[in-house]
Amino acid sequence: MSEATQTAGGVVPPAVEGIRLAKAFGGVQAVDSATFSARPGEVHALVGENGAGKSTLIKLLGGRLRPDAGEVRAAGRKVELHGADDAHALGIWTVFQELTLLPWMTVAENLLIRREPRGRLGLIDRDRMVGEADRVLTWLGIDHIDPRALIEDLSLAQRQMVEIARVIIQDPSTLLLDEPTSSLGEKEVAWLFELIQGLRADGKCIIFTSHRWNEITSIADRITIFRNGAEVGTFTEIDEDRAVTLMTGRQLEAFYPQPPARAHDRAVLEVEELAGEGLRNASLTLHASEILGVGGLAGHGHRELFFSLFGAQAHSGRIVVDGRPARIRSPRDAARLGMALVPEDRKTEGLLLPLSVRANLTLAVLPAVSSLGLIGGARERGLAQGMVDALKIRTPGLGNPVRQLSGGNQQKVLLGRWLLADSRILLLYDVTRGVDVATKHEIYELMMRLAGEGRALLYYSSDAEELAHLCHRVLVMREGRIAAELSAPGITAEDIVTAAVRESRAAD
Amino acid sequence: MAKWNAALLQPLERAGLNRDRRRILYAFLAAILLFAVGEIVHPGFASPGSIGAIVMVASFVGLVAAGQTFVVLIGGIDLSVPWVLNGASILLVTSSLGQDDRAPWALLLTLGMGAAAGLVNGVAIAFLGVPAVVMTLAMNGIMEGLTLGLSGGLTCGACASYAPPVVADAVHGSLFGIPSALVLWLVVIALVSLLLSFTTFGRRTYATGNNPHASYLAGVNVRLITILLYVLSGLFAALAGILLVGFGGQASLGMGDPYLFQSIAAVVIGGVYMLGGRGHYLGVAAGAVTLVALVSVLLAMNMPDYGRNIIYGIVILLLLLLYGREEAED
Amino acid sequence: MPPIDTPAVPPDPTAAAGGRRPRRGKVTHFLGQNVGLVLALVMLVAAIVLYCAVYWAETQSLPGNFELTSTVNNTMPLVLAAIGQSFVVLTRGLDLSIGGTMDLANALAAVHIHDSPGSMVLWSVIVLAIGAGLGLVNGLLVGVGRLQPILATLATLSIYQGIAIKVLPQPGGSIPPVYTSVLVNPFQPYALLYVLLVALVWYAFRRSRIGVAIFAIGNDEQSARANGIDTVRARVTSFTLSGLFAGAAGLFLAATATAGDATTGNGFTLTSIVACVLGGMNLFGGRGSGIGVIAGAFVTTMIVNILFFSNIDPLYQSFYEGLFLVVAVVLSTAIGRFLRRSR
Amino acid sequence: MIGRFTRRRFLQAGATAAAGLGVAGSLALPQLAPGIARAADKKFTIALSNSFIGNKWRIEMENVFKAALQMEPFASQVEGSWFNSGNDVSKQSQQISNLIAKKVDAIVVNAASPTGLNGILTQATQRGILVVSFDNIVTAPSVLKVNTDQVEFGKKLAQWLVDKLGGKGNVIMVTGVAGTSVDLDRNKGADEVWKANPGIKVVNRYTGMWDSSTAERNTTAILPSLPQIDGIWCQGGTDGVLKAFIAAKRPLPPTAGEAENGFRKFMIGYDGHKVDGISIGQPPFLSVISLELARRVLAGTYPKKDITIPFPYVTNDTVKVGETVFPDLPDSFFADFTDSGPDATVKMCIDGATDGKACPGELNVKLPPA
Repeated sequence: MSEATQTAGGVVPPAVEGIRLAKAFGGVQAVDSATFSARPGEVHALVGENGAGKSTLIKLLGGRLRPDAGEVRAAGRKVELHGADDAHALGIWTVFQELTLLPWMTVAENLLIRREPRGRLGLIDRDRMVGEADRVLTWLGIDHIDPRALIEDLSLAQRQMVEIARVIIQDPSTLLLDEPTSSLGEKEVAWLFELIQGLRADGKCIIFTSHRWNEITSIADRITIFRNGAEVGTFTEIDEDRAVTLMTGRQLEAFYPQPPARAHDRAVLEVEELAGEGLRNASLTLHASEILGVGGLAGHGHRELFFSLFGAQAHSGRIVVDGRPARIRSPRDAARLGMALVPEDRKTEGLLLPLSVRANLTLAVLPAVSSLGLIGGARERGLAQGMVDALKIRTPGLGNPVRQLSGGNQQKVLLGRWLLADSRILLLYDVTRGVDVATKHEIYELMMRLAGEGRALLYYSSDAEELAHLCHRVLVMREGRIAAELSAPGITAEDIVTAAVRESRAAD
Repeated sequence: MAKWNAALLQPLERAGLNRDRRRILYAFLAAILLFAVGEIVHPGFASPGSIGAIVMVASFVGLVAAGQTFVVLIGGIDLSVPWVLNGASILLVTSSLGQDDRAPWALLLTLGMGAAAGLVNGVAIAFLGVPAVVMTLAMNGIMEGLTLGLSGGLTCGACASYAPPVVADAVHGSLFGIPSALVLWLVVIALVSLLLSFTTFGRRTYATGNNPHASYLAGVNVRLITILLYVLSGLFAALAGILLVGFGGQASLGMGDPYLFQSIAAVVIGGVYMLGGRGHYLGVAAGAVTLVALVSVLLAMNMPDYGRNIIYGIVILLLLLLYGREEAED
Repeated sequence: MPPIDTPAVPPDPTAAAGGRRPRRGKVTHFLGQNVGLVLALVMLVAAIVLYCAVYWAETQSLPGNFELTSTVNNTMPLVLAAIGQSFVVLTRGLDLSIGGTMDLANALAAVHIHDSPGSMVLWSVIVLAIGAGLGLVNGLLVGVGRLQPILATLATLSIYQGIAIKVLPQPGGSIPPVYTSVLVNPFQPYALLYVLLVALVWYAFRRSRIGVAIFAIGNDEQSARANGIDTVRARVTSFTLSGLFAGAAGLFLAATATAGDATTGNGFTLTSIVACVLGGMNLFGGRGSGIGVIAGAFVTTMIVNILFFSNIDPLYQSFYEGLFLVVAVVLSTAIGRFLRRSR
Repeated sequence: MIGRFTRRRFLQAGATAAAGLGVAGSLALPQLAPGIARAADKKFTIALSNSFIGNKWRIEMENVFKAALQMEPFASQVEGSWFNSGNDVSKQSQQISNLIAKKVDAIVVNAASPTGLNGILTQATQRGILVVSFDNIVTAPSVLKVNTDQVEFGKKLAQWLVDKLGGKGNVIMVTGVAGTSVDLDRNKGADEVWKANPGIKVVNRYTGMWDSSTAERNTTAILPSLPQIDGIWCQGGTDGVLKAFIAAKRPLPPTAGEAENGFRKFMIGYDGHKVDGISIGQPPFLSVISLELARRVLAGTYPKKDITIPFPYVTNDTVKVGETVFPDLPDSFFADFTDSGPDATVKMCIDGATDGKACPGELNVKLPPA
C-alpha cells in the first residue's frame, strides 16, 4: 500500500501518508476512506472542489483532528497524533486556511510564540525577541513587516505571510499549506514559491492546496485530485480540463449551468464612489436578471463592498436603488429596499445555529407571519415548509436546530430566508464555500433560476472558475478598487486571476 | 458515564424534552426535592400553607428575575436592580401619598421611572458600547444618589406615606382563594413566556442572544432590542418595588438590596444560559421557587449563617455542574 | 532554533515582495498599542492634579508625606485585588469570588498571625497558599468543569464568605504592629515598594510563558490552542493567580486594619472590576496592562479624596461616583477609538 | 439599631463602593465655613465619619448630629462636618486620613468595621486627634467608645419575654447581620436567659438582617411550618415580622423588639392589630452624645473615658403618642431619636430627627457623672 521511493541510499519511505482515512462531522462524511501519500523532496498539490475534503485531510495529517478510521503514517511508521504537538514532534507543520494568529499581540510575539528568547530570570527578552523576529523577517525577505506591529494592524496578505513565516522557521520536514495563496498577490506568491523551492531542494516534503491552476502546474511535482472526501488519483502530468472533470465528476460545461439571457437592461443598483474602510471609490452598476461577479484576491475589499452595500459598514458614496437614491445605514434599510446579503461565514454571520430551521427561515419576514406581534404558528410553518420544499432543504423537521443540517443545506436555509423576504437584489458572498458538490450544483441552478426571474445577483466567489462560468460580467477588485471589468462570453479563470494580481503590490 | 447519561436522556428527548426544556424540568425537580428534604428535617415544611408562603415570597424574586432573564438572554446583566427597585418603592409612596385616587398616576410614574433607568442603561450599552456590567453598576450608584438626595434620605414629608390601599390589597388579598400576589406572578409568567416564545419580539430576542452579528445582518434591529430588554428589566425591578411596598406597607431604604444576588441566582438555577440565547422564564420561575425554598429549608434547620452561605453556594455549583454535564453530551 | 542555520531556503531577500520599510520607534509602537494604559495614566495624573487643587483650596497647602502614605496604604488592598481580577479579565472572565477570598484571608490572618517572626512568615505563606488554592478551585471549575467564570465564582463567593465567617465569627483578632509596619508602615510610604513590586510582578508576568499563554487565550482561544498552548492550564493558572493576589489583598487589608473582619473584603469584588475598567483593561479579554490597573486603583482613591475636599452633599455621593464611572468609560472608549482610527 | 449594615449583601455594598470613589461632603452651612470661623473664635473642629448611609437609622443619626451643631452650646463652640463612605473600609479609612490631613480636633466615627479602621484611627489619636466611636464601635484601645450594652440588650428583651410567658412557651429569634459583634452580643445575651429558663423553647432562629423587608420575607417563608409561637424575640425589623404574622393570620404573640416606629404603632394598636411588647432601641442620638463627649474632652471639662448609656425602652404601659411613637412618620423611622424622662441624656425635637433642623432652645446633653 505504502509507496516508497527508490534512491541511491536505499528505500526512503514517504514523508507522510494517510491510509483509508475517514472523518465525519455531524453526519456529513468529510473524508471517506481517503488514501494519500507524499515523499520527501517533493511538492505535492492537493486539488479538489470546495468541500471535497482537502482541508479535513490536512487537519488529519497535521494532528488537529483524529480520524474516525484509518491510519496516519510518518516516515513509514504508523503514528497516533493526539494534537498539533505530536505532529510537530515528527516535523509535520501546518499553515491553516483560517489564520491562527493572535490579533492583539505583535508580529514578533506571534512569530516566536512558545519559543521566545529568554533573558535574565528566565523571562522573555522582548528586545531580543524583536531582534530575532526582525532577523527572521529579513532573512525570509519580508522585512516590510514590522516585528513590533500588532497583527490586527496588518493587511490580510501580511498576516498570511507571518503565518507562513512562523511555520517555516520551525524547520519542518513536512509542511502542509492549506490554501496559502488565497490572499496573496503576484509578488507574494512568487516569494512563497521561492521559499517552497528552497525547502524542496533541501529534501522537505511540501503539501499544499490551491484553486489556482497555473500556480499548481508551475510548482507541483505531483497532483492528487480529491472528490467527495476521497482521492480520485495522483498525477505527475494532467491538463486542466481533465482535472476539472475529475474534480467535479462531470464535464466543465455540464457542471456549470449557462447563465440565462439577460431579459432586461434596467439598472436596479447603481453605486458610485463607494468608499470606506478597505474600500476606495468603487463604482458599479447591477442590472435586473444579471449575475455580476466580483473576484480578486482575498482581502482586497470584496467583503467591505458587500457589507457597505448592505448597510453593515460605514461608507460614503452614492447608492441608487431602482433609480432612486438610497440611504442605507443598516441591514434593515437594505432589506427594506429589497436587498439581501448571504455572508460567507454562515455559522458566525448567517445562521442562528441552535434555533430551529423554521425560526432561521422566517427571521427576516417576521412581520409577515405575525399579527400584533404575535407569530401565527400555522402561517409561519406554512411559509417555512414551502421554502424547504422549494429549495429541497434536507432537514429532519422544521423544528430541528439548523445546527444539525449539512453545510449545503444550511446555506440553502440562509438563501431561503431572503427568498421568503422576496429580495430582488441578492448579494451572495462566497456562498458555495465549504458546500458539497451536489449542493453546489443545486445552488448554481438556483442562482440561474433567480436571475431568470428578474432578480439581480452580485456574486463574490473565491473560486475564479465559478465566476468565469456563472456570471454575465465579472468585476475584479484590487486594493479596494474595481480594477477590471470582464464581460461574458469568454471570461476565463486565468483572466480573473491575472487581473487580480497584475500590478498588485504587497499591500501594506 | 456518558452512555449511561445518553440512555437516560434519550427517552426524554423522544418525549419532546430538548435540553432547554429539560432544564426547566430540573429546576422544578430541584424545588420539589427541596420541599421533600424540608419536610423530612422540619415536618410541616411541605404543608400547603408553607408552600404557598414560600411561593409567594418567591414571586418577588421571580419578578425581578423576569427582568434579569430578559437581559441575560442577550448575554447582558443588570446590576442596577437594587436601587431601581428602591427608587421605585419610594417614588410610589411619595407620589401617591397613600391615596387610592392618586394611585394610577403614581403607578404609571413609578413604572415610567423604572423604564427610564432601563432606557439609559440600554442606550449606553447599545450605542456607546459601555460594558453592561459597568453601565448597570454605575446606574445603581446613580439611582442610589438620586434617591437618597431627592428624598433627603427618606425624610421628605411624603416619605412617610403608606402604599395606596389598592396596592396593599392587591398584594395581600386573594383571588379565588389564591393570594393575589401569586395570581399576579402567574399572569406575569404567562405573559413573559408568551412574549418570549410566541412574539416577533421574543424571536428577535433569542436571535440577538444567539448571535447579535448574524441577527443584525438578518435585519434585526439589535440595538432597539437591546434597549427594550433593559427597559423591561427596569420595568420589572420597578414592579417588584411596587409589590414590596404593598407587601410591607411602606417604602424603606435598602429594600432592593437582596434582590440582585437572588435574581441572578434564580436565572442561573432556571437554566438560562448566561452568555445568552437560551433559556425560558418558566425555568427561572421554578428557579426562584427553588432558591427561596432552599433558603427557607436552611432557615428552618436553624442553619447558622456561615453554613447557609456554604450550602447555598454548593447547591448552585451542583446544579451548574449538572447542566454543564449535559452541555458536554450534546 | 534561529533559522539562520537552515541554508536551504533562499538567502536572497531581494526576490521577495516589498522593500524594507523603516521601523517605527519602540515608544511610538508602545503608545499606539497601549492606549488604555496611557489613558489610565493620564486620568491618574489629572486626578492627582485636581486633588492637589481642591486640597490647596481647602487647606492652603499641598499634600505631604502623610497624605501620600495613607493614600498608598489605603489603596494597597485594591491594587492587589484589581491585579488579581485582571488576570481573569485577560481571559474574558470575571472573578466574583475575590471578595470572599479576601474575607477568608483577612479572617485567617487575624486569627493566626502572632507576634513571633516565625508565625508571621509562616501564616503569610499559608494564607497566600490558601488564596491560591481557592483560586485553583475556581480555575478547575471553569477550566475543567467548563462552567462560565461568572457563575462558578458567584457560587464559590458564597462558599468562601461562609468559611470566612466560620473562621472569624465576629470582627476581632489582632495583627502584630510589626507586621503592620512591614506591610503598610503608617509613617512612611514604604508601601510604594509593594506597588513597585506588583508592577515588577506584572512586568515579569507579561514576559513569562504563562503570561503569554493567558494573553493568548484572551486574544483568541482557538488560535491559542492551535499554537499548542495548553488553554486549560492557562485558564486555571489565571484563576489561581487571582486567588493568590486576593489572598495578598486580604493580608494587606488585615494589616491596615490591624485586626480582622470577615466581611470587609466583600466590596472589593466589584471595586476590583471598576479599577480594571478604569485601568484600561478590556473586559473582552486579551488586552490590558497591570500598570494601568494599578493606576485605575489609585484613581478610585483619588476620587474619594477629590469629593472629600469639594463639599458635596453626602447623600448624592453615589450619584457622582456612578456618573464619574460612566463618563470615564465612555470618554476613554471614545478617545481610544479616535486614536486608533487616526493612526 | 446598630450598624444596620447590609454589608454582607455584597453586590449592593460593592455597588456603592464600586464607583470606588468616595465622597464626602459637608453641606457647607454658612456658619461652618472652614478656616474663617476657626480663626475668629477658635472653635473646635469636629467631624462625623459615618460609613453606610442607606437606611433610616443612619439618616436620623446624622440628622440629629446636624441639628445639634446648630444648637447651643455647639453652634458657638464647634465647627462640624459630616462624611459618608459606604460600607467600604478602605474608603472610610481614606476619608479619615483626609480628616487627619485637615487637622480636625476630633473625629466622631460610626465605623464600617469594628476592626477595619483601627490602623488609621490609631494614627489619628497618635497625632493628637480625639476619636470617639459610637454605635458600630471600633476595638482600637486609644479610641473612646460611646454605646449601649448589647449583651444587656439581648438579655433584657429575653427576660421580658420570659416574664411575660411565665417561663414557658415557644419563641422565635430573629437575628441580625452575621459576622458582626452586635449580632453576636445580642444573641449571647438572649441565650444566657434561655439557658436559665429551660421552659422556653426556641423553635426557630433566623436572620432578619436588621431590615423590616427582609425580616418580613423570611418570616413569611418560614412561619407556616412553625408550631404555635408564644413569643417573638427580634433584633431588628420587628414591624416586618409582625406584618408577616398578620398576613399569615396568626395571632400576634408578645414581642420583644427594636425601636421601629412601625412596631410601636402596633403596640398602641394599629389597623386593628395590637401587640403586647417591649421596644428597645439603639438610640440615633448616640452621635450627639459622642459629639458632646468630644466637645467636653476637648474643652477639658470631662475625662477621657468610655460611656455606656442605658438604652431607652418602652412597653405598652409607657408608650406615648407624639413622644415615643409617631403615627404620622414612617414605620422604618426610629422612634427613639430622643430620650425622655427627668434623667434623659438627650432631648431632641422631631424636626431635628427628620430634617436635621435646630430645635428651639439649648441642647442639654447629660453625660454620666465624670
